[in-house]
Amino acid sequence: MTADAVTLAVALPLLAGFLSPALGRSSRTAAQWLGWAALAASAAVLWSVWVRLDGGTAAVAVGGFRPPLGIAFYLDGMALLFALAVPVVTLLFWPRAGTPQQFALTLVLAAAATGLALSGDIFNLYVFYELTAVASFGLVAAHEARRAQAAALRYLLLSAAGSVLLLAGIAVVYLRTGTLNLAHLATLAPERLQDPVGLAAFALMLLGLGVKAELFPVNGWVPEVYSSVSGRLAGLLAGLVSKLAVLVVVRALVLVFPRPEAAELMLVLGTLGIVVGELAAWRARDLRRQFAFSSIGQLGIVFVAFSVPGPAGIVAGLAVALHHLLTKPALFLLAERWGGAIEGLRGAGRGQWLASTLFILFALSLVGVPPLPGFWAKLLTVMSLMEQGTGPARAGAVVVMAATVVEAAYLFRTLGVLLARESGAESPQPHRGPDLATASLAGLILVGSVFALRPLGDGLKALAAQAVDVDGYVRTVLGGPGMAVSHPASQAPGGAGGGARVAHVPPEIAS
Amino acid sequence: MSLPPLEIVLYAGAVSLLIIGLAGLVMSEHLVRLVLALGVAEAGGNLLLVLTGFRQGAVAPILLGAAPSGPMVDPIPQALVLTAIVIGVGVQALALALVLRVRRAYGTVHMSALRARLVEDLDEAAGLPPEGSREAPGVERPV
Amino acid sequence: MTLLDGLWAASALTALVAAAFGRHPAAGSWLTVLYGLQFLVVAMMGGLSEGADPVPASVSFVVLGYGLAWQFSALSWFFAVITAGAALAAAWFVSGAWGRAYAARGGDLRLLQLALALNPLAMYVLLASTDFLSLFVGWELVSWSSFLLMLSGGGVGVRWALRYLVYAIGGAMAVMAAMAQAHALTGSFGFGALAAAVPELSAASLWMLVILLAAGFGVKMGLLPFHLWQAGAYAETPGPGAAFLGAISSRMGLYAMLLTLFGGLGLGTLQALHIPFTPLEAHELLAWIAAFTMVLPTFTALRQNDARWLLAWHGIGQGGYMLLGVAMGDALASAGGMMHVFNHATYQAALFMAVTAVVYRTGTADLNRLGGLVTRMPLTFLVLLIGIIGLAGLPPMNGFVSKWLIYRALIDEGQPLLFVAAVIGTLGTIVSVYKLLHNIFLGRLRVEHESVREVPWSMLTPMLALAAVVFVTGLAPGPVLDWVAAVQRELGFAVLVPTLGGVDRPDGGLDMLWVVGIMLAGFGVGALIFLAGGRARTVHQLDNYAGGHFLSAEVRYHYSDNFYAGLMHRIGSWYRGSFQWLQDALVSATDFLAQGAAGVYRAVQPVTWLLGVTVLALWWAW
Amino acid sequence: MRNFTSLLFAGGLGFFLLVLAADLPLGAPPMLAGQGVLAEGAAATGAANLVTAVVLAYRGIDTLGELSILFAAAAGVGLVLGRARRRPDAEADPEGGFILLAAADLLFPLLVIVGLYIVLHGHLTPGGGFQGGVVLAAAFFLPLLGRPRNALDHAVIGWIEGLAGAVFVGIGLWALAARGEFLAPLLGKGTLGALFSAGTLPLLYIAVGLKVGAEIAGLMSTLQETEAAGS
Repeated sequence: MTADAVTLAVALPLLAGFLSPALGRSSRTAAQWLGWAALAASAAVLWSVWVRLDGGTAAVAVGGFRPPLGIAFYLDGMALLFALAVPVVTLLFWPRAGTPQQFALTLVLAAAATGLALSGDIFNLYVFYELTAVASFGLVAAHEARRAQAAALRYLLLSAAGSVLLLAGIAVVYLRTGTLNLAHLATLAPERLQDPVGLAAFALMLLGLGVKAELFPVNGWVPEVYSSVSGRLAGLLAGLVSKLAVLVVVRALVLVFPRPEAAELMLVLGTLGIVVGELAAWRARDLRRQFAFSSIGQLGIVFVAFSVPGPAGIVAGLAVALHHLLTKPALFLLAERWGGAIEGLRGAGRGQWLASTLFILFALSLVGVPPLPGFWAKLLTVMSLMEQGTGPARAGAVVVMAATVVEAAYLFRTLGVLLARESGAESPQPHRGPDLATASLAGLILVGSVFALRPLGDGLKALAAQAVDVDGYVRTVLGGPGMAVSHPASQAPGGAGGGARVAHVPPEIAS
Repeated sequence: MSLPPLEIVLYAGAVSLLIIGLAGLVMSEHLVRLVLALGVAEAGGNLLLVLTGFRQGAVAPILLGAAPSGPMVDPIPQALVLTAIVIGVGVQALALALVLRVRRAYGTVHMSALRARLVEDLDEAAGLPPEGSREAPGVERPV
Repeated sequence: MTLLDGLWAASALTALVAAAFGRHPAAGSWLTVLYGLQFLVVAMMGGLSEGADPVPASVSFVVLGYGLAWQFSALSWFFAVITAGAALAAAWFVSGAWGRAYAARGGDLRLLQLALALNPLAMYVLLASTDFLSLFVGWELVSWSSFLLMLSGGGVGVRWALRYLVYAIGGAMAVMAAMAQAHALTGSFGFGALAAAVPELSAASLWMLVILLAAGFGVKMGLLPFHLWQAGAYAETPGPGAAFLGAISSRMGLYAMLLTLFGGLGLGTLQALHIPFTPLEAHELLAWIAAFTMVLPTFTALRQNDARWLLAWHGIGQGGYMLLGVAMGDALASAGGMMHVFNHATYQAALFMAVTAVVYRTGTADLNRLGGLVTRMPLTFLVLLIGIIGLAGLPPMNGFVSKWLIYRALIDEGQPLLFVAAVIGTLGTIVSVYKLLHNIFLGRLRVEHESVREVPWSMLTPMLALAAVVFVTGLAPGPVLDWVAAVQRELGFAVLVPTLGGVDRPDGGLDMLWVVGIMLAGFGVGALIFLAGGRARTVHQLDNYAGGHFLSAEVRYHYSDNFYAGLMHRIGSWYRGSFQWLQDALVSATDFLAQGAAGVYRAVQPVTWLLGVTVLALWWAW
Repeated sequence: MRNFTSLLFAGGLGFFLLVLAADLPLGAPPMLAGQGVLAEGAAATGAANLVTAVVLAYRGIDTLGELSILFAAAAGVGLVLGRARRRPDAEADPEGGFILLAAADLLFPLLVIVGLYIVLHGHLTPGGGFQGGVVLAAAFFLPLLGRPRNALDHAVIGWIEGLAGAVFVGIGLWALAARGEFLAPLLGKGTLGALFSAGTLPLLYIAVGLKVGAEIAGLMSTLQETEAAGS
């Protein structure tokens, strides 16, 4: 199976999604199995490509049109890691009780998220971004309660406004450079985007993408949506979709806008997001909104970490993002179990020891208790910020640490209520089911990763070294070392040529 | 006094549409107006996008028999804008459907009222007394 | 497998047994044996205090390119032997009647046993730290295990435990900041690299490190103004847990300070670090913070009406003596400060156990509801008496030796103000521990306590053993001072060479053997006079006074009520709620900000934020 | 106050975007990728309409994404309004007048033919699957305006959109199997400008046309039915 097959990871869920509603009219079960099969196949394809690449990078010219004319998918460790996370997490958070339309939307969401991870073309990224947006509007609105529809409408308006800005940013970039391919942009950026106009374009794109990535202050939809929908959907949106939007921002930052000002903008907004998110979570009076605000804070930490230039920032950001990807969806599943006003949960955690233990485990890891992974992620973030040593970076580090105190205060206050000896008026009936199994799986992975810290750390470093290797990206996508592609027309052969070039970059393990 | 060059006029027009749309999104109360404002803003964005391929005195990028009679405009933004328009249509259709549904569920088409009702709904779903109330949590609110 | 591995294994085994069988009544004895095993392993490492090579752990990790390794040195061993002893005593206390009664009253005995077993384990990990990273890992483990111990009793304790948690995480974050800063400055987590880099560092970065480390570890020590969590958190922990925590837990802060500030940055650095516009240096700043920590909490203890709270407040104040001694830094003072760690652990554990024994029999620790128990619980009275003499720093108990060293050094160093502060602190201690003794054991026996009996031997044995240690190490402080000398050598302090009875110095030493001998002789004479003299006679109940306070018919009949009312009337207003305002201000500021944060999206529509921040970003892009 | 702030922000954004124009090469774009397409597009794809070459060949996966967005929007509308469809007792809109009915009948065949024409000539002239698809949708929707009581069969629409989408993906997969590249152009390129040219591009456009037509028609009829149901 060549690297070209990676397009299957996008195409198969789409195919299944297209057929799902029609098929679902006759057999809902068939539609469900079709979706599972497509996601499993997508995961298998990505896995086999990962194994084949073996730490190298590759570019796939979709349709065989050589970039920068055609659209290229870029495969490196970071892209494949997140792409692989998509079908796996989607399978875990599959809307079991849903209709065939919901299956279709979930599949489309998965395909689009995979595309976000892989694509190397800014307009193609925009299309996939919009596709995730529309699919998630539909999924949110599919929820029974009327509050879900109101939340979806407000989410849609905000997100669409952000998309207009994103589009304007893309237009500015295209006007300046005449290309949409990220690798080509990376070669042109030093001369064409190193000015206020480039910065403005980045700002527009950041805010546009920030809506999905829960960037402050364009995340007003987060508490409304997450507390309106089921824990599974909230987990999917908070865990997966937000990370992929962040990934796109990071790609743009590394390849196209490597100016310190751009990173600083991200740092400032991320820092404010931490402050607002964690403080609001402190005041939140119900579990769902507490987790929603906490998610805003966590994504703020992700942005702050990614704003540090160089591999250190990428390692820290990836660690925080992956940790959040693991814990927050599981917490939303637990919140689904208890739900409701925190004060009403007095003693609700007693007698549900597995769920309570998981809650404690996730809370400890979020707060950052060694040796749990959350501690290492936080340590990496703080260290990379301090290493950077600028004023805003230090302030960011201080805020990250102060937020930890606030987070510990509210998470354990909630735990104190859950495990209180005296029980509340009526303790909510726990519903058993696969939700707890999924959360347990996340807990097991979390604990298991404690024993694999060394390989994980080395792996992250390798990924980060690859991700910041702009030259490698350009070489892989456009071919030829340092080729100045100013007039691609003169050398582009017929569209039939090209195909995938697999450039085996030796895995760079930083010492 | 001569007119400014065409591309500047077009650019100004695109930006104006964008701004009018966004201002409408911020300032409007009526949900349908919000959707319309979104449409206007998207039109501005699309115009901006298609303008990126505009060349002075060039013709459409269609090869009709003979050799092209002059420089052609960039075909890529035209393709992009086609995509963007369709995306806009999809989003607006969904928005209108949501407006219809929300109007039926809440009986209001005003954004601020909707937001207040939504927050009440969220509190109620969580079993919380309304914000600022001194009541004990979980108590049934008088309707 | 090294002895350190053995210690960890024994401690982990204890925790596993506690987790598995903690609820079973018979498990208490087995656990006590296991704690004894831990103590034995620590004792086998005794060579560390005689200059033996450090004992490494055979496990080590490399995580994210940072090495994690552990080893025991003289410093670790000194704190570990205290930890192991305190844990053994506490476990012994739990093992018998007390544990059964605790479980019978609905307490979660398994949780308590588990928490009690995890605490020493975490401390052994912490004490084996070799660099900032392993220190931080151990530090967090200690914080969270003591959190668990505080929680284990439920009830009011949970609220205090949560408050402790917030303080502890705040402290840990300060440590993390210092650690990241040190790494940014030197490129490594090692203390050696930091010490080597000191000459090149600017005063500003040094100050930042000093303040972050002192504040971070000071939270655990209960230094002013971070002390507000400690009294409640320790006092509301179940009795033996409180004994263990009060004995050693907060001293981990001193250990970490010794390791980082005094061992890492170096005492010389602190002495050279000048505070602008003042005649003070950094170590004097620490000494003054320590002085305030001695005085204010001690006088707060005076106001307590709950025996456990009174002791817990004293624990904070005594921590001030330790830091004061170490911060002064000469041979006498640092030896006194470090020896006080040991001494405090012995008498504080004994005192908490004695109070817990009283609570076990009477059901209350309220000083206004007790009295006259000396006839009913004479051995407990003896333990408490020995304990408070130690706590007050009077001969012939060990507390006197360490405090004498500190006083002596303050005079030698020409610090009269600090000396006065130390004396005031001691005065407050004496006054308040008398209240403790008096209100529980002296005066009239209350009717409801007529049938109270002495506590069983399972509880008495550890108490009496600790009391014996308090006396013996007071009589012959030489061995403990030897251990301290090894620590001084390791950390680069001037070394105090002790004799068996104390210190021998040309300008006047201390020989406790003589002191105790003379005192006992004096007691003997006094006893002869007492026995030869008249009998006690009965007087009218108003023909009496206590605490400088004559009784009259108007005042309450039972005069242990509102003890020291007159004194408190005079001085109480000076320190009422000291630094409570700081905590309140922080909490309400956070609350206020949080209200704003929660309202961020309520004030305007989210789209407005989008538009506004876009404009700002574009403006900024220019 | 709120409006003032909003206007200020909007004005500020406009100001900055206009200032941006000074630094943008308006009217003379760099066209790095665009030149390439102009130079080789016709040869590589066989499409005379270079925009079509970009839409279906160079950026075929964009178009797939775009179709998916329409599909997702239609599915979303179906989910949102699905439960709120016409109540059996709801008053339907009255039937249209003579002019509307006659025009609908008259226009239906015309619209279908025009729509098909636009779809089929997408690779030659301006137009294509999207434009033609909308015209086709209008052809089917117009009679509904006249006769609100009739309804489109949503099952049929569902199958059409599902299968059309599957055909698009299927052609892409066929290319993957045959050429190793997803959505690569297949079949002979033919002569530039002929109806049967440009390989699989017209087939893709037919799929797009059907899918867009089905989706827009489905969307509009869902909205219309809901509106008919009243609130």
